[in-house]
Amino acid sequence: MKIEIMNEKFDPWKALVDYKKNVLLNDSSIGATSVFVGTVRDFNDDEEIDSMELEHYPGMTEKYLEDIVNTAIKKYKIIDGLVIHRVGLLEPTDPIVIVATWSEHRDNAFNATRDIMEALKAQAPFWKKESTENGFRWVTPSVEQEENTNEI
Amino acid sequence: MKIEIMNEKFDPWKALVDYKKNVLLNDSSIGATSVFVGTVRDFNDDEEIDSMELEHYPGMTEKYLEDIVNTAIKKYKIIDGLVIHRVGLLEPTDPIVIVATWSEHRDNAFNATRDIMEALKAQAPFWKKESTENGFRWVTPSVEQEENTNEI
Amino acid sequence: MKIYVKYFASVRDLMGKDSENLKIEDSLSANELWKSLTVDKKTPTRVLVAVNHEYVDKNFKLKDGDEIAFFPPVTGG
Amino acid sequence: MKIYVKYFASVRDLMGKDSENLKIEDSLSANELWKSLTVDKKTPTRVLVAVNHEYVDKNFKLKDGDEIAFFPPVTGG
Repeated sequence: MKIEIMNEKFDPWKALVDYKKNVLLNDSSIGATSVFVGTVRDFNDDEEIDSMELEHYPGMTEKYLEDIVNTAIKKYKIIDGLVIHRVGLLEPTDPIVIVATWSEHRDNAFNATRDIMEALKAQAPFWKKESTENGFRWVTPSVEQEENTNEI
Repeated sequence: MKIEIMNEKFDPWKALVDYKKNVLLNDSSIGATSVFVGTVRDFNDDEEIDSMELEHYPGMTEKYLEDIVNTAIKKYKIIDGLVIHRVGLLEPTDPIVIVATWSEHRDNAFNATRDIMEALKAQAPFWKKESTENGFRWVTPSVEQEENTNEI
Repeated sequence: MKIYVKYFASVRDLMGKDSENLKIEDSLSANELWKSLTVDKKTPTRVLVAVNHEYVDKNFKLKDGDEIAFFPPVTGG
Repeated sequence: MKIYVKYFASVRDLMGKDSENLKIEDSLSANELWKSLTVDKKTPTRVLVAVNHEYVDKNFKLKDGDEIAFFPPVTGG
């Protein structure tokens, strides 16, 4: 498993291919690879985005990402999983996150990658601040997230 | 959109990155990329697989793949989609298929890539013949596929 | 009328050929053609049929110039 | 007892600092601490709380040496 928080712009496909080549080698039990990559769009809520600042809670973020991937590995008999997430200053078209899972059968990889993304968005402590022509604004979640979180 | 049947071994990640770079360019409306890659495993139904022969119905296969991707594009507001599928002689760890979709939001890309894979497996005329130590055997589908097909 | 018949995968093995040109009587159905072609064979339980690159119902009536294909359930991906 | 308090994102903006060491009375709850820290502020409607890198309920009782963090709903991915 690989969990990484990146401060610099990264190439998600290169990271994926390198991890597969160097860690998973030619594991011939793998039948399915499911990958999701999120990138910065230039529009959000009808406002043009110039750039975005992503912050996280060092320590807690890594812990939750590891727990999230381990949960998916157990639930779906996943062979291995990878999550890389950017922090810092991002521009439109920059990669934000890659989630990849490898499994014997396609259902498991599809479900694991999706579960990891949903759990990451609901639980992992990251926060986005968008820069628009009207200044900065903290992004608020589009969907209410009550699970595993506790509000004051 | 790109639909391709490959007779030779191919690198799905290179094909993906090349297509994104040369065709989609730096489309900054893309927020989500969902990719599935299927590879040949060395075991199926408890038998060791030495190699696999994949055949298709030239003309009909391409037509169905195009229809399947177009259906997903319309249903999920997909920006673009890519399917590459191997035919010929394959060995364990060889890529069989890559499906990729690009969209603004993650739900759409996840759903589109999954729908395309399920429809491809149910409808696209490909057939696998596995070579094991006991000789050749035609693969039969693990799940009954009644949709859009008509049996005699 | 003339039609062109294709066989794939295990159906090709069964028929011992991958294609043939046939002259048939007018408005034969796909199923009737299949029965006549396999009258002396032990046929598999599941066979799919496509005409001009489209899946069709077994009662589909053939027309002159049609390309009809018989094959087992598909196993791509 | 001593605790370490962290603030993130819009909550850091609200508090005007990213962290502080505090001495508090024994067995204060997360919610009681938050109320005492923001008594003179207009607080956002949704604030999450984590103690030692785990989400906790607002009634969680703090212990000596705890690291407690307050932050808005997360927006990664």
